[in-house]
Amino acid sequence: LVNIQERKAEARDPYLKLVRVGDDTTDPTAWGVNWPRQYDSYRRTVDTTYTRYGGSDGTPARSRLEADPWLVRMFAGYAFALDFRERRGHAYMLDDQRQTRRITERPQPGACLHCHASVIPTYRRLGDGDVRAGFEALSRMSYGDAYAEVVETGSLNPVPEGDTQGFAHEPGAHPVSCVDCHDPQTMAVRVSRPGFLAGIAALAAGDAPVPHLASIERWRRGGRDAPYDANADASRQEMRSFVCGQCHVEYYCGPKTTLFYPWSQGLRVEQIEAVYEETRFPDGEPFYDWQHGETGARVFKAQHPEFETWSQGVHARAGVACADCHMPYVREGALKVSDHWVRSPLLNVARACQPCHPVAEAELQARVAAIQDRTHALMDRSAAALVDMLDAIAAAKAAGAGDAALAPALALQRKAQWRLDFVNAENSMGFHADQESARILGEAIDYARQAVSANQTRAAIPPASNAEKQNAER
Amino acid sequence: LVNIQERKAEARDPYLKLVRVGDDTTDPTAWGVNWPRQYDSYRRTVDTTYTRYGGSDGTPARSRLEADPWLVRMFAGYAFALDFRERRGHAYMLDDQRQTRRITERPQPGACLHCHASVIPTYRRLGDGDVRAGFEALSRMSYGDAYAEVVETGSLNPVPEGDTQGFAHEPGAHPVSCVDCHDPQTMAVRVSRPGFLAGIAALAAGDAPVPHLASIERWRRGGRDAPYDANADASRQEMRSFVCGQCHVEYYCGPKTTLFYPWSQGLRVEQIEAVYEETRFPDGEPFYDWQHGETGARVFKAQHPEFETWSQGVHARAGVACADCHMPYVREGALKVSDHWVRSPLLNVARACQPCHPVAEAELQARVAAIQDRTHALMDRSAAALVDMLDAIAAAKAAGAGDAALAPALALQRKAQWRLDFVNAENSMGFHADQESARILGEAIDYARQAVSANQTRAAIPPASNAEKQNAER
Amino acid sequence: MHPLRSGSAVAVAVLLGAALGLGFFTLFHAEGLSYLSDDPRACANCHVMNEVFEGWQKGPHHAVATCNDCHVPHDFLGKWLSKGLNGFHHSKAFTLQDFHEPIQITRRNAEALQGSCLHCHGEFVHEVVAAQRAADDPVRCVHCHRGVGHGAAE
Ligand code: HEC
Ligand code: HEC
Ligand code: HEC
Ligand code: HEC
Ligand code: HEC
Ligand code: HEC
Ligand code: HEC
Ligand code: HEC
Ligand code: HEC
Ligand code: HEC
Ligand code: HEC
Ligand code: HEC
Ligand code: HEC
Ligand code: HEC
Ligand SMILES: [Ca+2]
Ligand SMILES: [Ca+2]
Repeated sequence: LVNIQERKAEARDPYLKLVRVGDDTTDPTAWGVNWPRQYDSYRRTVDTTYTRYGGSDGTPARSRLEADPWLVRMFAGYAFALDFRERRGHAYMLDDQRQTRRITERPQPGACLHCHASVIPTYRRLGDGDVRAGFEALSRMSYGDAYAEVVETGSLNPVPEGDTQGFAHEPGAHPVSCVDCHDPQTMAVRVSRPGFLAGIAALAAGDAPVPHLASIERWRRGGRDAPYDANADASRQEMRSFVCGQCHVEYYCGPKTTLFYPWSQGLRVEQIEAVYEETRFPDGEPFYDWQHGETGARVFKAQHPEFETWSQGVHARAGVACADCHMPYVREGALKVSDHWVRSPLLNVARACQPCHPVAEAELQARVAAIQDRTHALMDRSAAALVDMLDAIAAAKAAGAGDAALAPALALQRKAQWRLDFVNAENSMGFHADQESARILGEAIDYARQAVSANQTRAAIPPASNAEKQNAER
Repeated sequence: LVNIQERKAEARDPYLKLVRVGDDTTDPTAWGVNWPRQYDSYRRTVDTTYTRYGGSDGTPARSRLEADPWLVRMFAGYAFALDFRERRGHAYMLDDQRQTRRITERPQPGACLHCHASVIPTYRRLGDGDVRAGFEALSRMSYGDAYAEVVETGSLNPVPEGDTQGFAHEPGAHPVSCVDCHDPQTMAVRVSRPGFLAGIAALAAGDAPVPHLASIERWRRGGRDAPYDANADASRQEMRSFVCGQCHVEYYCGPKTTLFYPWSQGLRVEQIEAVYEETRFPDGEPFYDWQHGETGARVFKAQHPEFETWSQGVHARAGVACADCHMPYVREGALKVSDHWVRSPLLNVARACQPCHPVAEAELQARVAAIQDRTHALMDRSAAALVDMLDAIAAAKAAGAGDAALAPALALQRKAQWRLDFVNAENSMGFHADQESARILGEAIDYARQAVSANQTRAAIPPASNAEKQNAER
Repeated sequence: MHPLRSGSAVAVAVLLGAALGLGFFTLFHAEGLSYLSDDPRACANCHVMNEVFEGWQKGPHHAVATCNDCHVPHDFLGKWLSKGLNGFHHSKAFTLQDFHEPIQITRRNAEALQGSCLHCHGEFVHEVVAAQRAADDPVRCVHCHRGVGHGAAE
């Protein structure tokens, strides 16, 4: 009985604030005092979980280079060939970044922190109140200097009750925190990342159809006067994806120009490619990420295009948001709250899927497995084609083919790698857009194998190619 | 107002039979007296309809060879290179078969009638009551002789009121008719085609998982004593797909062995391929459909694998039957009757889709278009790879490569063509199983382009391949 | 929120009158007058309502909510205005047989429905609803709880 009364009391004012939190409060423990339920689940992102293709496991996380050795060849000459791991929970994002050999053994820009720390107050401080200016300033710094600035911001905003409660981050610098997704007054979700705000405005300003983002279509009909502003124009349901789209996106964040999200022509793999093909660095040089270590091709790197891939799937079209699946509602006593233990929905099918799909859990798992296994098989097939391609180009080089002679093959390599990496770097193993992922891999195979038979390489291929060996095994 | 009273009366006895119909009554007009609503919609399959990739249009139907000239190269040396058209409504199935140049200019077996005429009474008559025996006898006859037998059966079972009412078939021989799908006593759906009954029993007897066909999984657990009998074992919902699976399937129906459905190892493209690879004709020769006119490869022909493709899609897993989409219920006054105007569901989205998907019609059309356009683009890409392959092999032959030297390339051609044709011959442009169709096309591209660079062909490829030209255009 | 709700009662009367005048015999004969009652069987008088009725009988809300608990606003004026408008709409549709099938809920009735969910579950979902960014931009309950009233669309 007391129980029931307690619960009724709980239910009345969920937003009774015990501690003042503001736009500079990056420490989640302060928010946790006000919203203990969300905080408790948020903290569980330290937990180890496991699914067939997802989950987060091990310290440090499992190496993807060891799982798929062809990645080492694809990334030849790039920092990703040193170290590339499974993602883990949000709690680890800052540690995992600081520990990767991509950071410890290669110089990296401060821009890296854009998505791995609760960084907006630092931008604001460095920009004297202008977040965008501070973002540009911090991005240009070295990673080490930028990190020190973030720690400094933390020390300027101490939180009395703040402690790390088992959270694996240095005091002062925090992984993604409440303030990154919430307005501290109303707790409404909001987006704060300058990269996202600029990227989504550029997407809106373009013409690419985005039937899954009604607010952009509406803004376009409205005359396009003021730039599209996600925080003002998007619906609540859209914001439930945009907060994730702040980070789970393809980006450029190298040393040569400011971090940007390449969406001005649309969100599909070839629309992003077109943007890169047209982009020039400030010094006038055509855009590329790195020069391939084996072939010398100038190639692009794809990173976690979850938002872009989701955009091509039927769930996005049906208005299903990232948070619907990755932060489903959970009953906590007399209240229903969003599960802030952001993780694989396959660990939580009852809440993540079954409200919409009243089907047995085993059947839902099987449907996902069918999609993921198909994607995985096609990815292996693309990888074999990629390896054949690299072998063929190497053989042609060894046989004396020069840059000009190899140019067609290298152009094909660039297209092939971009597509294969786009699906490989995406983290749902095809689930977010199953047919689209298969289509992209089909194109990757096409370009890789065209490179094998391209004029200048074909004469020099060694007798038994990998594909032939692989086919023989099947 | 009278309206309402009529409707109340209607609801009471839908099956008042005015005319006796039996297992030999192939003439639909007789059934039409008893079930005028179904008959009226059945007759509408003569109508012309139009959708982006489907519908039925023109007399004779549009040529697919003209729409996609690469088909002529793929079918080189086979009757399909003469004439291959868009399907039309059920009313035309017998005429279209009799008129195709595949029949008029090439000898064909009586087995062709298995799926184009209401043929079971003829089987029964020729087999002296044994349908299977009669099926084998008729299958061995020439098409002309077999057709005459069907007409003969019709004249032995005259229906007084029978007339063709604008139906474009000869008296006596009928396209698919009521008796092919219904038990005349109860009107329950049933399957009658010997090819299907044997094929589905072989599928059940094998081990391939069929999660979408619960009755087979149940039969397997039951000890497998008596062979699986679709009419006895399947659920009503399964029967709503099986009646279509009688004909909308991959088959062999050539002169060398009896018509069969190749399902003993499962319904997926590579499982069917494995069956063909293992099959021998009665004379001991390995199974194949024809020898390719340009390359000499022994290749397989895929025909309308709608049932097999549907089986790989999420609708089948969710228990959605062919009839749910292609014969949705329509309200006729107080009654709900199945729409026997079997056609593209895109002409009828409100009844075919909206009962399950409460979404605006335009949005549903757009979702289908997204799937079909992706499939179509990938099919064009596979076709370009196929043409490159044929060119490369031709060049190698011209340069003097012999059969042994070409063997690896020809083996790859066989795999590539089989896959591309499987999606091409399927009639939903990928909708029935979108990711699976894309996966199959990805494999087709892989094998075709491997054939281009296979050892024995690669030296001889002409300077600018089609793919390079095509890429330049993009 | 609902301009119609604060609208003039005269309009209601006119509409109701028109409904009765136009479709009196229809309503009577089809037992449509029972529409004004709260008995779910009144709804099931129309065969086009049969499926939802059967679904409701099997559904989790069977014991706790009838059709009108969900489909009619819970304030007095809203309730009777809604019944009037829906009654008119219903008899017109039934007489003319010109409605879209499958039947689609109107926007106004969908908003009323959302209000009904909150009427019963408001406390439970308070925290979730409170994070709202704007009043006209709610968490739509049926986005997830698709089949809550009368079974999922499968
Ligand atoms: C309809 C449900 C659904 C939606 C919507 C959805 N996802 Fe997912 N997501 C999944 C599933 C299922 C997986 C596969 C998990 C696995 O393999 O364990 C996944 C995987 C992931 C992963 C990898 C998880 C892991 O455990 O490694 C990330 C990251 C991710 N999604 C982010 C997003 C983002 C960002 C969005 C929105 C732009 C989004 N998802 C939208 C269902 C969804
Ligand atoms: C500020 C950037 C940022 C935001 C915002 C963000 N993520 Fe992440 N997310 C990351 C990073 C970085 C990682 C990888 C952490 C690691 O590997 O150490 C990650 C990991 C994940 C994982 C893998 C978890 C696991 O257990 O393996 C999932 C799932 C995920 N995010 C989903 C989401 C969803 C859904 C949202 C929005 C509700 C979201 N993320 C918002 C940066 C972000
Ligand atoms: C646009 C947002 C964004 C930027 C910028 C970004 N990351 Fe990440 N990072 C993520 C997300 C999201 C994940 C989790 C998904 C995944 O692992 O693919 C992640 C995962 C990681 C991981 C764990 C998995 C792995 O790749 O080994 C490391 C390490 C990492 N990032 C390092 C970096 C470094 C170094 C930089 C700068 C060069 C950087 N990140 C810039 C968003 C970003
Ligand atoms: C990666 C993004 C992200 C982070 C970080 C995050 N939240 Fe949330 N939060 C969300 C989303 C998305 C919702 C759902 C909002 C909606 O439906 O409008 C939400 C909802 C909430 C709500 C509203 C009630 C509910 O449960 O739906 C509260 C309160 C809340 N979060 C508190 C917190 C606190 C406290 C923290 C830090 C410990 C935090 N959040 C961190 C994304 C985030
Ligand atoms: C908020 C509602 C919602 C949630 C949550 C949701 N889905 Fe869906 N799902 C849909 C809708 C809507 C469709 C599109 C088909 C339709 O209209 O029914 C769909 C389609 C699918 C499909 C078929 C499409 C395809 O890609 O093959 C699968 C499989 C699926 N969902 C699995 C899942 C799984 C697994 C989860 C949880 C991780 C999930 N869904 C969560 C609403 C949802
Ligand atoms: C979920 C709905 C659905 C199911 C179930 C379904 N189909 Fe289809 N079918 C479609 C759609 C949509 C198309 C594309 C029509 C178009 O392009 O006009 C199609 C196309 C076809 C076509 C070509 C139609 C034309 O107009 O050319 C045939 C034949 C066909 N299906 C047969 C079948 C058979 C046989 C089954 C069962 C084994 C089946 N379908 C199951 C929706 C379905
Ligand atoms: C006895 C064999 C047979 C059966 C049984 C059969 N079909 Fe067909 N179907 C055909 C043939 C043959 C054609 C092509 C006719 C032509 O092109 O003249 C066809 C054409 C079609 C078309 C194309 C119609 C158009 O307008 O273009 C659709 C759709 C279709 N069938 C669906 C089905 C469905 C669904 C079922 C089961 C309810 C079914 N069929 C049962 C043999 C059959
Ligand atoms: C296993 C059932 C089956 C058998 C056996 C069969 N057909 Fe068909 N046929 C169909 C179906 C189903 C369609 C409609 C789908 C399509 O057009 O792909 C069709 C369509 C056709 C069409 C119209 C489209 C086209 O291909 O031009 C012709 C002509 C045709 N068949 C001729 C034949 C001939 C000749 C034979 C014997 C060699 C034959 N059929 C054997 C089922 C069958
Ligand atoms: C290609 C297969 C096919 C043919 C040919 C066919 N039907 Fe049907 N019929 C069906 C299917 C499938 C159903 C739905 C059965 C169920 O739901 O169990 C059906 C249902 C019926 C029903 C039950 C009531 C209803 O409408 O659902 C009647 C009566 C009927 N058909 C009469 C006829 C008549 C008369 C003809 C010939 C003019 C005919 N059928 C031709 C497939 C066929
Ligand atoms: C009898 C119910 C039913 C009918 C009829 C039906 N669907 Fe579905 N549809 C489903 C189910 C169930 C799913 C799987 C996802 C889920 O569980 O919601 C689905 C999934 C889908 C998807 C996502 C899967 C994919 O392949 O991308 C699309 C698109 C779709 N349906 C379109 C259609 C169209 C168009 C029609 C009509 C031609 C149709 N459906 C008819 C029940 C149905
Ligand atoms: C006179 C026969 C009849 C009765 C009695 C009836 N309905 Fe209906 N109902 C219909 C028809 C016809 C439609 C379709 C109207 C349209 O779409 O225009 C409909 C549509 C609806 C709709 C969706 C359209 C909308 O206006 O939002 C709802 C909700 C509904 N009815 C609820 C009810 C409830 C609740 C009851 C009992 C209190 C009821 N109905 C009694 C015939 C009836
Ligand atoms: C008249 C009051 C009332 C209304 C109106 C109402 N509910 Fe309920 N609902 C209840 C009660 C009481 C229960 C508990 C029933 C039980 O446990 O058997 C319940 C149970 C539920 C459940 C859990 C059972 C299930 O279906 O999974 C959900 C979810 C739910 N309601 C959602 C909704 C939504 C969404 C709406 C609006 C469309 C709604 N309710 C309208 C009273 C109501
Ligand atoms: C994004 C999906 C989503 C939306 C939107 C949503 N719910 Fe829920 N709801 C859930 C999930 C998931 C659960 C199960 C929570 C659990 O079991 O811990 C749930 C549980 C419930 C329950 C309790 C069921 C039980 O088992 O006791 C009720 C009542 C309920 N919701 C009502 C509502 C109402 C009212 C709204 C609109 C304000 C709403 N829901 C909106 C996903 C949703
Ligand atoms: C617990 C709440 C609840 C109850 C009780 C309820 N409904 Fe509904 N009703 C809904 C929901 C939810 C929808 C779907 C709304 C949407 O799609 O936006 C709906 C939609 C409808 C529709 C429109 C068609 C459709 O299926 O979307 C009709 C008609 C309808 N209801 C009639 C009835 C009748 C008659 C009863 C009583 C037998 C009833 N409802 C009881 C919640 C309820
Ligand atoms: Ca990139
Ligand atoms: Ca065949």
